[in-house]
Amino acid sequence: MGSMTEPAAVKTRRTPRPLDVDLGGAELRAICETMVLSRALDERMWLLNRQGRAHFTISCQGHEAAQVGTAAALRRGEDITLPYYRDLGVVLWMGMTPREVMLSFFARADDPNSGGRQMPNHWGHAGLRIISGSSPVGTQIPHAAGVALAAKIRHEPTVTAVYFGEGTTSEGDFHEGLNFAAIHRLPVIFVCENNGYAISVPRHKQMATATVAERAAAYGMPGIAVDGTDVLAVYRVMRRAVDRARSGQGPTLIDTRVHRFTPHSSDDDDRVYRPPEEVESARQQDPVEKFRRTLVQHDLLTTAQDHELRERVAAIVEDAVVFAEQSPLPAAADLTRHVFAESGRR
Amino acid sequence: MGSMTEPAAVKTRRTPRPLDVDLGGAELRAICETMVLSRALDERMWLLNRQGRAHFTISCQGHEAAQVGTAAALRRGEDITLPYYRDLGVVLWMGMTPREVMLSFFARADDPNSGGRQMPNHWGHAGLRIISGSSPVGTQIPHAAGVALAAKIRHEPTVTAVYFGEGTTSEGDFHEGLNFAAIHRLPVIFVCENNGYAISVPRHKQMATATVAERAAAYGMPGIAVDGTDVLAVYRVMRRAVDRARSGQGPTLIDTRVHRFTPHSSDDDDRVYRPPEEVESARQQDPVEKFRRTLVQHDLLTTAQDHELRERVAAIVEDAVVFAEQSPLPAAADLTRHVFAESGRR
Amino acid sequence: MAVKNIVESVRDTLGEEMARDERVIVIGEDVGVKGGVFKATAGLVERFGEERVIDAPLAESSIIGVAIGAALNGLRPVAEIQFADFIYPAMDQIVSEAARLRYRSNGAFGCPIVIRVPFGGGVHGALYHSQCVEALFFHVPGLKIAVPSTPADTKGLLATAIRDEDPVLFFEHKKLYRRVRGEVPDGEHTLPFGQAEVRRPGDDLTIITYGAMVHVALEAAEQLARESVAAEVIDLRTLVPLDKQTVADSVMRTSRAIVLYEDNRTGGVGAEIAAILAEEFFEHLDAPIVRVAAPDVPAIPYSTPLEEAFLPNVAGVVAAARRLVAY
Amino acid sequence: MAVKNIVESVRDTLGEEMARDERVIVIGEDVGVKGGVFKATAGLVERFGEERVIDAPLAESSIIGVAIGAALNGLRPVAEIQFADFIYPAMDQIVSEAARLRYRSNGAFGCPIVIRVPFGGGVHGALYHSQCVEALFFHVPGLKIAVPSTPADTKGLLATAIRDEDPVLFFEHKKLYRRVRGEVPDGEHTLPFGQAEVRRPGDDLTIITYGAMVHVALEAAEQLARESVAAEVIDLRTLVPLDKQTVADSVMRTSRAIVLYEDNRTGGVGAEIAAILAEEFFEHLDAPIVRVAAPDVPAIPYSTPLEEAFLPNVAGVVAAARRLVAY
Ligand SMILES: Cc1ncc(C[n+]2csc(CCOP(=O)(O)OP(=O)(O)O)c2C)c(N)n1
Ligand SMILES: Cc1ncc(C[n+]2csc(CCOP(=O)(O)OP(=O)(O)O)c2C)c(N)n1
Ligand SMILES: [Mg+2]
Ligand SMILES: [Mg+2]
Repeated sequence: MGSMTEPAAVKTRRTPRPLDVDLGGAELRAICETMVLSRALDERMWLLNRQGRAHFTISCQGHEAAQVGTAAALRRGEDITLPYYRDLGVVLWMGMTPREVMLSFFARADDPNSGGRQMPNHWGHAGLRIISGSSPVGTQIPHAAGVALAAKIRHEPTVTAVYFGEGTTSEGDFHEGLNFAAIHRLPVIFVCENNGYAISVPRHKQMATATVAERAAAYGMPGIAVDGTDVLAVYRVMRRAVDRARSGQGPTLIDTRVHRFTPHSSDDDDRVYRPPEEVESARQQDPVEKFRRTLVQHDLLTTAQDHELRERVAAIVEDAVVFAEQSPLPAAADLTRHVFAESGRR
Repeated sequence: MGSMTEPAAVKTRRTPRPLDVDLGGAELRAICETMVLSRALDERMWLLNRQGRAHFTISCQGHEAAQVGTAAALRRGEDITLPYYRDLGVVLWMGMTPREVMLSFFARADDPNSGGRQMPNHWGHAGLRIISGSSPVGTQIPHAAGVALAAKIRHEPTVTAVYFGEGTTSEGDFHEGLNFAAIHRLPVIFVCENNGYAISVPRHKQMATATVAERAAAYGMPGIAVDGTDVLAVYRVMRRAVDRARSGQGPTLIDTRVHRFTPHSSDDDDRVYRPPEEVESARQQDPVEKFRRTLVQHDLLTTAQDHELRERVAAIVEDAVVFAEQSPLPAAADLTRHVFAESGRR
Repeated sequence: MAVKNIVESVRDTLGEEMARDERVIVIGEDVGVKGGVFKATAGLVERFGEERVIDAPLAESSIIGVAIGAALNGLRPVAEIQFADFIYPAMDQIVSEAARLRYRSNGAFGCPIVIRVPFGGGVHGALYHSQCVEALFFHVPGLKIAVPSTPADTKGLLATAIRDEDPVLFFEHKKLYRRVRGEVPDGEHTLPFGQAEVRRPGDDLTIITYGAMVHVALEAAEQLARESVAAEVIDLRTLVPLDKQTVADSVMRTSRAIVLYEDNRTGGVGAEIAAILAEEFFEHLDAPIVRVAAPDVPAIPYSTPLEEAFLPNVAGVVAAARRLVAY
Repeated sequence: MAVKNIVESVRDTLGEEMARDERVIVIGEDVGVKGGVFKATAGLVERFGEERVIDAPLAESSIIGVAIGAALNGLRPVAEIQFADFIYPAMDQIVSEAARLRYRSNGAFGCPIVIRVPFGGGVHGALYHSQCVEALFFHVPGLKIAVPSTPADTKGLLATAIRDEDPVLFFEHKKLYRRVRGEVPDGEHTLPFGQAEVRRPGDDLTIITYGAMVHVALEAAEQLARESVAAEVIDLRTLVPLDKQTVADSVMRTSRAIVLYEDNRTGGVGAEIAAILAEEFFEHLDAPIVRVAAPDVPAIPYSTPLEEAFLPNVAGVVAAARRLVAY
């Protein structure tokens, strides 16, 4: 059930009842499956990295509810997302295939994200309206305002959702992007996946407020804090923000409280800066398990369906890994391509 | 009398009675004289520019109460200021002489601000603890946090005050500077001279909030809006912020509502973007006249004193202009000096 | 053909391109009712409305970041940085984002934005209203750079820039804005990028330059002609792409080269041109490659004697040319 | 003397300088209990406390801006930019502020900060964890730049940087961090800025380089020696100030020069070195000045074949040297 923190400057909402959402059983199961798939792919990438089969990985583990819960309130093929490196759940929901994810992971030529040019999890898929992202954090936030500005100018109903961590809210680009979007009442949702750490730096060294939601006050924009381990609570908050955006009422900042179950990335060792118990206790709120249990409790996921789902996911992951690892690497000669448009009209 | 706007997220204060301040008659007259002097010097610079005797000027006119009212709550020789280009009133109060101001205006070799290297009104005076400022707006805000950090680390009682316009609060450096200061509870006051325009861009195209004070909520810092045409209202608010800072309670954002009586600078023509009546009606709240009247009303400035003050100011301005204009220009050979320390220890 | 100055040429070209393609928008500080601090966007908001001519908040990173986002969603933004000196807050958006979007997405995304940048000294603008910043972007692959020196080129290059599929930095020299007048073709007029122009032919030495220095070079060439030295003056017009061919053709004929630029000497665009000549055309050179540029001081001071001492001038070019022909 | 790698040398030098001068503080992302993502600040917070070793918010402009402010009020901040690729948000603070403070105040204020910048490729860091960014700062007067290539130089140059009165960018090559080991003098050890080091003497040609490419050059020289070509390898060590004398002495002897740098070719630091040679030492040159550098693509791709194709390597240097001696 969604518990929402309500800081002073932030909109008040009554706590909704469980499953109080406009989603049917099939949709709920699809959400669940995407969350399970995200986790499974992520765990596999971690394993492959530890086996030395790939240089790098960075996880969504613990963030799945925030990711899939927000994405599920968007329209595929119409709405535009600007995910950050943790957003495996977002891109899967928006339509990226596990094979495509693994092509990126193994840096293969056919990776639709970057043709193996970027590190894994640097998403971008023109066909799915997932805007290409970079490593410098926060740069995508003004982009999202610009994307939404273009939609507004053309009177298109597109909603734009942009994602980032709480550490990233310290960057100037966060401020400038939200300020611009608020002034122009743009149809854009700012989704913060607030896991309490920026690599090793804890939240209290990142901001003097208790929540990221409070930062919205500076822009005269609603700021909603929500339990990011509760996918339906997240969905409800996002649903309302999307409706607001689509109906011309402007942007919303959503602060999803999540836990990062892994070290920052495969290059990090988090034992030096946080006690293992912290992660252990966070795992009690595992968003994936929690949602599966909720569906089972409400008879929306039968044992058979659950079993089938897990089998399907396992097979998908296996297929993706095999497919991608066998897929060709980029040719060295491609190094100098795509610096500029290859057949740009003048 | 100080009227204060009180936006939602901002500290509540009762409206104080006139002259409800810890200042004696001599101090009040000194404040008044600095305001009158600021105005007189500024008007003269404008005139000299129009006569073609200097390339550029940029005004404090309309901002004097906000400037002198805040500076008057600081300790000369101990506290550190980072003024911006309008802050003639601040630097005069902190001890810069009118001759020094005019040396800067005429870009003379002996200008203590920059030896004639910077445009006029780009303040900096090591002896007076006025930190050198540049033209790119907002860069001084993180500097102020750093200055205050150093004071805190060394356990010095120094308070730092940094100044900027409301347009500047849109820059990333505003956000980053306030965020840093708030996290470390630094002894620094952020003073916004909110004149409703950034050159031609009106406030509602700069921010979606009614006040700059509301931006403080993002940093868990008090944000106080005050009538910036009322020097004593400003002083009271600043006094409290300074006490807070000096006693280790951290930073404050002060939003002083002021009017810009002139075009943005001598290069601007404001008739294309605002009606002349707007300035006319703002002049009804002329902070300099208002304060002079208040002092006269309360018998703190006699007619004789008033007359004497005006004569003194006129003479000072005259002296400064003559002195500076006759003062030598920099030598061309100095062009390549001071790129690096000339006798830096290694 | 009408006679215009450069700022009028910018303004009219923006108007024509906005009329031609409704995807073109203008965004920047004071570009609306004020018409820009140099009046380069005057009249546009009245003609095209506030949706397409946007007075941005005072925040350069978001001006470029928003422009990039709008380009990613189908628009053709022309962003204005009020003075070149204020481009640094947008550095990350320009270098990490605009310049790398196409490359990092393996060609899937592009970033068709133009960044108009009034730049250059000699206008009493002091340290922060006088800078040349082109060298920083010249070094960054993925950005195109145009630097017109005449009203006609301004139109031709700006139209090309706006229609280009990739990010273009468009440098407009403030000192030339109102000082240089010339005929500007009516109607459709584009100039291909990467074609330098020989502004004055000559066989004794080649002066390679761009921007306001083109006019300094021409004056120097005039003076040298009176001393019977025939200097060829090449106006690069675009720095990226760079027209090596025109430079090479000239230097192979003259065997002597001066590279003239207003920017700080060390690491400026002229260093690359000298390096190319020293590497690829070494055998054609009869003398050292001389660079005439500004000294390595942080920026142009305000006070007149210092401002004048900073800027490369006709006398400096003439002196260098004399040394070179005597070598 | 202890044998250390470069990251250990950085860490120990920071510790020594902090012990020596209590004005020295360290500020950056993750520099505290994590000890930095490369462990270059490991142990410092335990030794000197949270007031002097500051885990900054994720905001580079304020990391540098706060460091500048602290320097203006008497401290000696050593700021860390986690990866060179993330320096751009701080560009305005570095260029407009740190570099210009002394000049703009006519010497009244100084800005004694060090900005430590792990940089460089070959570490599977892809487009945004591999960049060389030194050229951008090399062009900006008012900044000093050090690029050590050995553990001993790391100590000597870092100590000098911290004690310098002006801003210093201190570039640490990530690929060398743990790969290069060597003796590091105990106790007081500073190296003056502006003194290049001849890493290997030779009379046939000069390879001028810095950073990780020093090691590529040495390997190439080794290979060339087997072909009886004696290549001299010059490690610049600091780019600003630049030791022209050592370069000139060598080139006047060898008459042939290769400038080797890892950065994108166009407008890189090597362009300036070539331009200086072509202008000031032209008469001593017997052959073109060859630059071996990375191609002009936005940054190093992740996928191994692309990463390898990007980086200048031993074979490339050897091939260039062969062409040069045959010229
Ligand atoms: C501009 C920039 N500075 C530094 C980094 C290095 N870095 C990568 S992720 C990260 C922490 C991000 O924290 P947060 O925004 O909270 O996201 P999280 O990883 O916790 O989801 C840092 C410092 C970067 N990528 N970009
Ligand atoms: C980074 C930067 N961008 C643009 C400018 C040009 N500029 C100078 S003052 C100004 C407006 C400042 O407005 P505000 O902060 O409200 O201060 P005011 O002048 O109104 O007191 C602008 C855009 C600048 N100086 N610096
Ligand atoms: Mg985080
Ligand atoms: Mg203003």
